[in-house]
Amino acid sequence: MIQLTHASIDFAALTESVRSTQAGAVVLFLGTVREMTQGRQTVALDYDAYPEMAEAKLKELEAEARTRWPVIEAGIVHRLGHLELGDISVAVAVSCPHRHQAFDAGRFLIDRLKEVVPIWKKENWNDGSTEWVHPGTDQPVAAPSKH
Amino acid sequence: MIQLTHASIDFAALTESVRSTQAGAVVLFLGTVREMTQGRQTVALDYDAYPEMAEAKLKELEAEARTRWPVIEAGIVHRLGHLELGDISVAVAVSCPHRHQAFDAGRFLIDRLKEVVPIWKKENWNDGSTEWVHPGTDQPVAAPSKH
Amino acid sequence: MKTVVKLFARARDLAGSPALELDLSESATAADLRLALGKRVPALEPILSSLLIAVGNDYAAPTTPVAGRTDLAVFPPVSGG
Amino acid sequence: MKTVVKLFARARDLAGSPALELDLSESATAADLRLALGKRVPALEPILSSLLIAVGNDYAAPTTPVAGRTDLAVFPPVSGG
Repeated sequence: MIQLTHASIDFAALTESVRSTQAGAVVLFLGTVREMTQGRQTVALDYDAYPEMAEAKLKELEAEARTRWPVIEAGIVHRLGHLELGDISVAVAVSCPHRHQAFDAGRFLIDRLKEVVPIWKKENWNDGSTEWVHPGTDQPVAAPSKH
Repeated sequence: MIQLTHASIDFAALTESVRSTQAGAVVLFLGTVREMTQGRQTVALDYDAYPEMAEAKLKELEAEARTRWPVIEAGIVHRLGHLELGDISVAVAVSCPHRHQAFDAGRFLIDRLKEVVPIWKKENWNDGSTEWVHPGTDQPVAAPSKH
Repeated sequence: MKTVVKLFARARDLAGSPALELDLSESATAADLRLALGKRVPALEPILSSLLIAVGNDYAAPTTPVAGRTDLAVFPPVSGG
Repeated sequence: MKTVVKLFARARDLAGSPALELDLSESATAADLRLALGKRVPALEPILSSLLIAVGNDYAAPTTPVAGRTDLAVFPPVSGG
């Protein structure tokens, strides 16, 4: 399942959807809104996307993972819109016959997602300012937050 | 949370229990009963444990993970007794500020669990035979199954 | 020829619009599009060199043709997850 | 001295009992316990060298004293997960 959603992510349903009697291992990754980033305090995040391309890239990543590991099932859900502290921004679930395959595939999916999928987050700092996070650009303020 | 249980593992509750606004990343690992192992067909597994020592070792592993990674919360639940195909035998959940920490800590916990925690599984093969899985011992039949 | 480009995130904020119409030559490449954007919206200058250009669902190389495409997008480095 | 040892998994099945009482010297070590087990239960011979010995919640070295302990356990390599 590849999905962009403005609703809360149901990680339990996503995890159930990848379970299989062919799999001995399931790995779930959740990205959650962290309060502190390099000493600065976040009160909320806003996520925006280029939806058509983002969904296409997510499908490409799943396909690439399947060429590299014996993935039984995989699912990626990314939330968009306004997220509060602790909210789940992204969930990646993958099942494989053996555990190291599932760990490697899951890590690959979230690492590549953060590199190539056109989704952006905007920090809402506790001083009332907001700031798009664009890694590598010459931003006036802090370094980008990362999970 | 460290727990041995004969009941179904509620992985969603375990995952919720490690979420935190201090964490940007949660990793959940599930071990599930796989049907095929090196060409042989499993119909069920029976898990036995030395409970006092198993719980002590799980607590040691969590403590060691906390010395190696900035773990916010961690939980490990292992099921005992009779498990059918697809059932969850073990769940490991860990939250950390950043994702690679959570992946590394989660993988460490399940890898070490399989090495040192006194829990054993008995295969119930589809030919009606049963067989304890004891890695490294000279067993008459197949190699041990692994996740 | 008139070519519409979608903008996202800080690029959209700096341009003040989710899309721009540019006038490009028929042989225009992604590199030409970047130059045309900088001229059209001077406010994009601080991030112009880091902007990514997408043609359809793929990232464009500097030499990728863009003229006449109806599925162009320009945006800063991504930060999902 | 009489020393009770718990058994698990295939060791318990081979011995036909979840615990055994052995007679060990007062200076007996884990290595001595292993030998005594082999003599007491010949059926354990195929896995005797691979059996793990626990004293309390810790794995014993061959030289670890065991006599008089009330928290001894013997079992084959683990396979949880």
